[in-house]
Amino acid sequence: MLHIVKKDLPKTREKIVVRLSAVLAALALASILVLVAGANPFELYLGIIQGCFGSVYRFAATIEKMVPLLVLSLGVMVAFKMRFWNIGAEGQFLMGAVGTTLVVRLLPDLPLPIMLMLMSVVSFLFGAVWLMVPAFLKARFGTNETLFTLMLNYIALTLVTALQYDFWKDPAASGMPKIANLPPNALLPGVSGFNLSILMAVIIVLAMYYFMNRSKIGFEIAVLGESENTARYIGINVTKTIMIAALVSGGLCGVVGMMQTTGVSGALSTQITGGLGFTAIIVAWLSGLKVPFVVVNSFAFAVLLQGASYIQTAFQIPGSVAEMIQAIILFFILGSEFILQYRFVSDKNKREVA
Amino acid sequence: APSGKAEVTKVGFIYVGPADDGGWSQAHDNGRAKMVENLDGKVETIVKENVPEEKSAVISTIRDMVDQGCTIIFGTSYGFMDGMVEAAEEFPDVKFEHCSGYMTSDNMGTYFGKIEEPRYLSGIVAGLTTKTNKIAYVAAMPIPEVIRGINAFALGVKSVNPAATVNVSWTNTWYDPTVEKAAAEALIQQGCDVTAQHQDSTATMEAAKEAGKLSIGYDLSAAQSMPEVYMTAPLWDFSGYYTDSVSSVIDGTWKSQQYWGGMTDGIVLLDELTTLAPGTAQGQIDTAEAAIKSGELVIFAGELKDQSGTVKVPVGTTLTDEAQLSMDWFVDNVVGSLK
Amino acid sequence: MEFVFFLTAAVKAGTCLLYATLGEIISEKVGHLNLGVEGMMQMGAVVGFIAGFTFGNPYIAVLCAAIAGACGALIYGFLTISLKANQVVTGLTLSIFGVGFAAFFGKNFVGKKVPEAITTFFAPIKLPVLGDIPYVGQIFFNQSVYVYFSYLLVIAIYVYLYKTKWGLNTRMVGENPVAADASGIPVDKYKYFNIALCGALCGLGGAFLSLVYISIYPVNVVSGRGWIAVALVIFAMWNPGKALLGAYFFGALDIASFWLQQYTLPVSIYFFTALPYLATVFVLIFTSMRKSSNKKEPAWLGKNYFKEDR
Amino acid sequence: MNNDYVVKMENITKVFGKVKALDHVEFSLKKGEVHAILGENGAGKSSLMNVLNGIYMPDEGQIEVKGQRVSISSPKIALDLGIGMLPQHYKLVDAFSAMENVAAGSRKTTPFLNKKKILDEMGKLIAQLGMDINPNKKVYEMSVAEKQSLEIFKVLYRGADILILDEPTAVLTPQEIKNLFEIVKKMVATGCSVIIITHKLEEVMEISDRITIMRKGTTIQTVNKAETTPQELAGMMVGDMMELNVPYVAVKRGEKALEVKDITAIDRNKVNILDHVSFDLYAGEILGVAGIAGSGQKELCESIAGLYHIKSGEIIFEGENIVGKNPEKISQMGISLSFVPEDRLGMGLVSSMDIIDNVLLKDYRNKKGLGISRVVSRDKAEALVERLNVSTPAIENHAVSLLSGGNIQKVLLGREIELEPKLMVTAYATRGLDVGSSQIIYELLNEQKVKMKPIIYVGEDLDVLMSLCDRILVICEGRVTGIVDPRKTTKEAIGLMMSGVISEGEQACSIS
Ligand SMILES: Nc1ncnc2c1ncn2[C@@H]1O[C@H](COP(=O)(O)OP(=O)(O)OP(=O)(O)O)[C@@H](O)[C@H]1O
Ligand SMILES: Nc1ncnc2c1ncn2[C@@H]1O[C@H](COP(=O)(O)OP(=O)(O)OP(=O)(O)O)[C@@H](O)[C@H]1O
Ligand SMILES: [Mg+2]
Ligand SMILES: [Mg+2]
Repeated sequence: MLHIVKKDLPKTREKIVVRLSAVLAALALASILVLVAGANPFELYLGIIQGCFGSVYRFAATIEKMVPLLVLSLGVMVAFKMRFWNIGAEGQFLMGAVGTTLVVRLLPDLPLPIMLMLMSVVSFLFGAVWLMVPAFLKARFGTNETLFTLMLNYIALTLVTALQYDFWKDPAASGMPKIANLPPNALLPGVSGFNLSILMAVIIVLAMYYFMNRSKIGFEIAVLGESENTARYIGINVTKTIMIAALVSGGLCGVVGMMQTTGVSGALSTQITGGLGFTAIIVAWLSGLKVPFVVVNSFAFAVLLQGASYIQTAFQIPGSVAEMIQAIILFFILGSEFILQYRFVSDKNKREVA
Repeated sequence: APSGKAEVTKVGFIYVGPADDGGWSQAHDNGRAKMVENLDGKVETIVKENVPEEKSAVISTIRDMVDQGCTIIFGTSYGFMDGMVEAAEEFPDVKFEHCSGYMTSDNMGTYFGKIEEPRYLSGIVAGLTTKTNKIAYVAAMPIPEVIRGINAFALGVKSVNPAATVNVSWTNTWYDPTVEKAAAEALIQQGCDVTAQHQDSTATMEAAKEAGKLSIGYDLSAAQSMPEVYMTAPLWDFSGYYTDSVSSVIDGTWKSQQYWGGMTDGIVLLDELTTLAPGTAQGQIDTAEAAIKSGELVIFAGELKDQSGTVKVPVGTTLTDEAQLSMDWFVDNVVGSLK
Repeated sequence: MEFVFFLTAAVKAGTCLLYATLGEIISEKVGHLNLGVEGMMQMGAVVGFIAGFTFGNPYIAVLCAAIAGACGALIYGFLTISLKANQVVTGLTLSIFGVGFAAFFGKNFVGKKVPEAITTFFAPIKLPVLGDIPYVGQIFFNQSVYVYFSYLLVIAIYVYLYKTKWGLNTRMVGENPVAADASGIPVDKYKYFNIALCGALCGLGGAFLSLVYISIYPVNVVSGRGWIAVALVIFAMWNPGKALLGAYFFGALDIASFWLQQYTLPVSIYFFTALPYLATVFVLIFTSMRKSSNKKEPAWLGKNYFKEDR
Repeated sequence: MNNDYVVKMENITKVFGKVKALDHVEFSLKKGEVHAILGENGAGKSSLMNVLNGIYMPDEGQIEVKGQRVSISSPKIALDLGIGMLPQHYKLVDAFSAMENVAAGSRKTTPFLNKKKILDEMGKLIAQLGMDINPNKKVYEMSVAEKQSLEIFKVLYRGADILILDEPTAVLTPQEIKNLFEIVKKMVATGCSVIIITHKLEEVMEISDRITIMRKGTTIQTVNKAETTPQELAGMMVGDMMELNVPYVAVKRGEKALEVKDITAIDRNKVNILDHVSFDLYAGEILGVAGIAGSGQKELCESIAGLYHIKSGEIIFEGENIVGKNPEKISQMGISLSFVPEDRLGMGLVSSMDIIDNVLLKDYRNKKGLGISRVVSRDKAEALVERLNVSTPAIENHAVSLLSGGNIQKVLLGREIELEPKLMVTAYATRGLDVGSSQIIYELLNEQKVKMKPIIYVGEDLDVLMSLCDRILVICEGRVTGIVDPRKTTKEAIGLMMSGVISEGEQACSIS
C-alpha cells in the first residue's frame, strides 16, 4: 500500500521536467486520436508548429490570439490572488466591447487618439462594473462569486444578443442581425495582424508585474486572499480592497473587449470572445498566478489555438481533434501538479504482520 | 503524376455549418464535389466548416487558405460578407466569390439563385395541402433573402388558396436542429398542418412527422430520408456554377460579376413531387413553372399588399431587382413579425 | 389548450436540464463544483446516439450514455479527488474536452436519424388514470418513459440524500470532509461514487436530447444547456424537488420565444433568454443574505480535501 | 503481559517536508489509566496522536492495539479498534444538528435513517455520562464547551474505549474543566483508557495516572504521577529546571493613557456583549482582564482596535475619541492588538506567507508611495526569530502554517512588540504555550511595561494574571464586576467576581 504526503516546495528544474513530461505524455495519448482521425500524429504536431511559426502571417496570427488571452489572464489572476473566483472574464470582455461600441455610437466623430482613449476608459469601466457588482455582494453578504460571475457571462451574452438582433441591429445590413462596423476613426492602427494592442499588452504586463509584486495594494490583495480576519486586523479596508481588485480584474478583461472590437473584429458581436474568457482562467491558474508565467503560458495556448486552426485547413482534420488535444494536455498538466506537491510513501514496513 | 501537380489550382470553401448538414452547406459541398469531378485532377479543395458569421473568424480562415495556396475562395453564407470584402482588399491576387451577398470588387464577385421561383411552386403544393389553412414556416433570419423566399412561398400559397396563412417563426440560426424542431413544434401545436422551412436541417420535417403532418423541405431532396412527410422542396444545384467559375480561374478569364440565376439556368429547381402531395398539384405546378420560365409569370408583380394592407407593388408594375434585394416586408397572407 | 401544449413542451424541454441538475446537485453535495456538466452531457449525448444508432436498442443506448457521462466525471474525479487539482479549472477543461469529444466522434453521425425502434420506445405514452386528470394529465403524464424515469429519480435522490445514512454521510463530506474523515467516513470513496453518479445523470440528460428531444443528430446537441443546469442547481437551492420545478420553468423559458412570436410583447424576447440567469443571480443573492447556514451551498464546495493539510 | 497495554507505539517517525515531527517515538497506554502527554510547543504531541488516530501515516514504526499489530491508515480503522480522538480543532459540521453529527459515519446507523432510534440511544448515553447536549441544536449555535462535549460524545457513542483528548482544557472555563474531568473519571470507571494532552501542570497532577514527556519529536520519559512533582515535570519538558514564578516588576505608574467610558456593544443575537464598560489605563501598567471565556474579552479588545462596532460610549486615547475610527487609523495612532484566537491562525497572521511577509504586514504602510519593500522586514524577522527562539527552518519561503502552534504565537506577539506600539492589547498570549515560551512572553511584556507602555493583558490563568498585572479588571457577561489590585485580594474573591458578584468597593477605585 502507498499513501501520499506533502513534500517540500519543488525545485525549479523539477517543475520544468514534470510539466514537460506531462505535455509529452498528453501528446502521446492524443496521438491515438489523431490516428483515429486518419492523420500521422508526428506530421500533425509538426503542422501545429508550422501553423504558428511557418510564415510572418501565421506568426502574426499567433500573436493576435495571444494578446487578448494574455490580458484576460492577467485580469483573472488579480481576482484569483484574492481567492475571488472570477470566472466571469467572458462577460466582462463582452461588456467592455459593449462599452466600446457605445462610445462610437454616442460620439461617432471623435478624432482617433481621443476616441481610443475614451474607448479604453469606458471599456475598462464597463468590465469593472460587471465584476464589482458580484464583488460588492460578496463583500457585503458573502454571495458566492464563482456562480454569480458565471451567470453574469450569460447575462452579458444575452445582452449582446439583444443588441445585435434588435436594438443595435445595423439597418444598413439589410436585415442581417449584425451590429454596424466601427468607422475608421475607431480602429486600432496596425499592419496585417500586428496592431497597437500588442503595445498595450506590453504596458499592461509591466504594470501588472509591479502591481502584484511591489505595490501595497497588490500585497493587500494577497493578504486578503489568505485571510480576511487578518486583513481586517491589520487595518485593511476589506470592502475597498475587494472593490479595487475587482476594478482592476474586471477592468482589464473589459479592455480586452475594446482591443478585440477595435483591433480585430471591427464590430461587436456575440462571437467576439471565442471562449477566450474561459481559457484565460485555465492559463491564469496554470501559471500559479505569477505574471511572468502568465506571459509564457498565454503564448503556449495561442500556439495551440493557432495550430489547431491551421491543421483544420491544412490537414482537413476536424477542429474537434485540436480541442481534444488541448483538453488532454490540460488534464495532464493539472494532474502533474500533484507530483510537484505530493509524494508517495510506501507503508509496507507496517504491513508484514496483520 | 508529379508533372501534373504543378498545375493544380487550390480552391477554398467556407461553410457556415457542417458539410453534411443535410441542407445548405451540403448542397454547396455536393456542388464542390461535382466540380472536382468535372475538372478531374486540375483542382484541389480546402474546406472549412462551421465558420461563424463574424468578421475576424472569416478573415483568419481566408488568411489560412491563402497561406496554403488557394487562388479562389467561395464563401457560402451571407454573414461572411464583411470579412470577405476586407480579405479581398488584403489579397488582391486571390479571387473571391460570395454567395447571396451584394458587395463586389475587382477580385470579388457574388453568386446566387432565384430560389423564390421554386419556392413559389412549393407554395402551391402547400396551399393545396393545408386543411387548417395555417402553414408553418420555420425561418432563420429576417434578411432579404429569407423574406423574399417567404413572400414568394406565400404568393404561391395564395395563388391556389387565398384563405391560407403562412405562419413564420424565426430561429436566428441557420443550423440548429434542436431549435428548429422546437420552433416547428410550437407552430404545429398552434394549428399548422403543413411545414415549410428556410433552415439547413431536416428537424422541421421531423417535428411534422411526429405530429403526423406534411412538409415542404429545402436545399436537398428528403424523399429518401423523410418519406413519411416529404412532398417536395426548392433545391439548389451549384455544381454547374462552381465548375464554370473555377474553370474560368484556371484559364485566366475569371471576372468579378453578380450572378443571379434562375430555374432556366438550373441552379435552382423544384424537386419531384412525392405521392404525398395532393393529386391536383402536379398540373398546377407544371403550368406555373412553364409560365415562370417563359417570363409570363412574374412572382413579385402587382398588386401586392403588405401585412398592414398598404399597397407595396401597384397593379401593373413589378418589383425591381434592387427592391427584391432589400426586401423588408411581408405580403398580407403572412403571419409573423419581422424581428 | 394552447397553454397546456406549451407546458407539455416545457416539461419535455426541461427534462434534459432536470437530469443534469440532479447530477450536479449530487456532485455539489459532496463538495465538488463540477463545471464540466456541459462536457459530460455532450459525451452522453454522442455516445448514447452512436450506441442507439448502431444497436437500435434503447436500453443499450441509455446505458452507454450513462457510462460515457460517468467516464467524463471520473476524469474530473481522478484529477480533483486523487490528484487534488483545482475544481473550477478541471471542470472547465472537462467541458472543453466533452465538446471536442462529441464533435469528433459525432462527426460521422451528424444528420443521422434516431432509429425507429428507439423513437417508438421513447414516444409519449399516456399513463392510465393519471393521464386522464384534466390539464395535469396532458402536461405531466402524457410523456416519454424517459420523462417518467426522471420523476422517479427526483424521489430516489431526495430519499438518498435526506433519508439514508449514505446521504447523510455524503452531505457531511460536502459540508466538512475533515469531520467526515474523523467520523470514519471514507471521504474519497463517497466523492468518487457521487461524482460518477453525477456524470451518469449528466450523460442521461445529454442522451435525452440526442435520443428523445430531437430526432436528427446535430453538430452541437447540448449547446449551452449544461451551463443552465449549473445555474439551476443554485436556483433550486440544492434541493431535488425544487430542481424539478426549476427545470420546467427554465425549460419553458428555453422554448418560450417560439410560442410568443405571434404576440406583441411588452418586453424584448431576449429578456426570456436572460431570465434563467437573472433568476439564478437573484436566488444566489437572496440566499446569501440570509444568516442561517441552511439552504446555502455546501460549506466545502469547490475546496479539495487532503487530510494532512493544516 | 501485553494484555495490560491497550496501545503500544514503537519507533514512530514522521517527517513533514524538512520538519522531523516525530523521531523514533515510544509510547504505551495501560488499560483504565489516564495518561497525560506533556511537552513544549512543537514537541510532536498532536502529531503522535494523529498517527494513533489514523490521520497521519507514520513513515516508520509499529503500533500494537490490544495486543494486535495494526496499521491504522484512517480514523475509521482507528474507531474500529476503539480509538477515538477529541481533536485540537473541532471537526463538526456547522450546518448539522448534534444528532446528525453523531449519526454520520456511525456504524450503528441503519441504511434508512431512523431518527427516533438514534435520539433514544443518544439520550441514554447522555444521561449516563451526565453531559449537557441538546441533540437537535445546530452546531453553529453552540458554544465552544458544547462543541467539545459533542466531540467527546461522538466518539463515545461509537463505542470508543481509548479516548484521546488534545488540549481539551485550553478553551474551557474552570467550571467546564471540572465537568470535563468528571466525565473523564466516569469513563475510566467504565473501563476506558484516556490520553490527555495539556500544558497545565496542575491539571496533569489532578487527573493523570502516568505522564509521558515529549521534547523535540522524541519521548523523554514516562513517569508515574505519584512519583513526580510539577517542578520535575517542567524540568523534563524544557530540558533543564526552570523558575515557575511569573515575576512582578514594580513600576511607578505614569499618565493616564486610555480612558474607556461607558461602552456598550451588541452581538449577533442582539445581546449586550459589552455592557456599560468603563476603566482607565495608565502608562507603565499591565491591566489584566479576567473572566470566563466568552464574557466579552474578545469584543473588548476588538472594540479598542476598531474592529468591533460599538453602540454607545467613548474610548479616549491621546485626547481623542477613537470610537468609529477605522482599524488602520487606530493602528497608525500606535495601538497594537495581538489576539491569539482559539484556532491560533485565525487572525493576525497569514498562514501561507513566510515570516518576512508576516512582519511586512505591519510594516508596509510605513513606506511612502504605492510600493512595498522587504528589506527592513527581513532584518526584523531575523531578529524576532533569534530573540524569541522561534524554531523554523527558514524565515523565507516557509509558510508559518508549517510551524507548530506555539511558534506561530511567538511570531505574532514578537512582531507586535517589535513595532514598539504606544499601547498594547494582548489576549491569550500564552494560550497553549509551554512553560519556557510563556516565560519569554511575560518577560517581554514586563520589558514593555518598564518602558512605560500601557498594556492590557487578557489571560486565562488566574495565577499568572495575579502575579503579572498591576490591576485586574474582572468581567462577567459583558459587565465589569470589579477592578482589583491583585496584591490586596484573593484568588477566591476574583473567582467570585468572575461568576458575577460585583465588588462595590473595588469598582469605585476604577473611577478615581
Ligand atoms: N505555472 C508555470 N508554468 C510554466 N512553467 C512554470 C510554472 N511555474 C514554474 N515554472 C517553471 O519553473 C521555473 C521556476 O519556477 P518557481 O516558481 O520555482 O520560481 P521561484 O524561483 O520559486 O520564483 P519565486 O521566488 O518568484 O517564487 C520557471 O523558470 C518555469 O520554467
Ligand atoms: N501537517 C503538517 N504539515 C507540516 N508540518 C507539520 C504538520 N503537522 C505538524 N507539523 C510539524 O511537526 C512538528 C510537531 O507539531 P505538533 O503539532 O505535533 O506539535 P505539538 O506538540 O502538538 O505542539 P503544540 O503544543 O504547539 O500544539 C511541528 O514542528 C510542526 O510544525
Ligand atoms: Mg498540538
Ligand atoms: Mg517560488
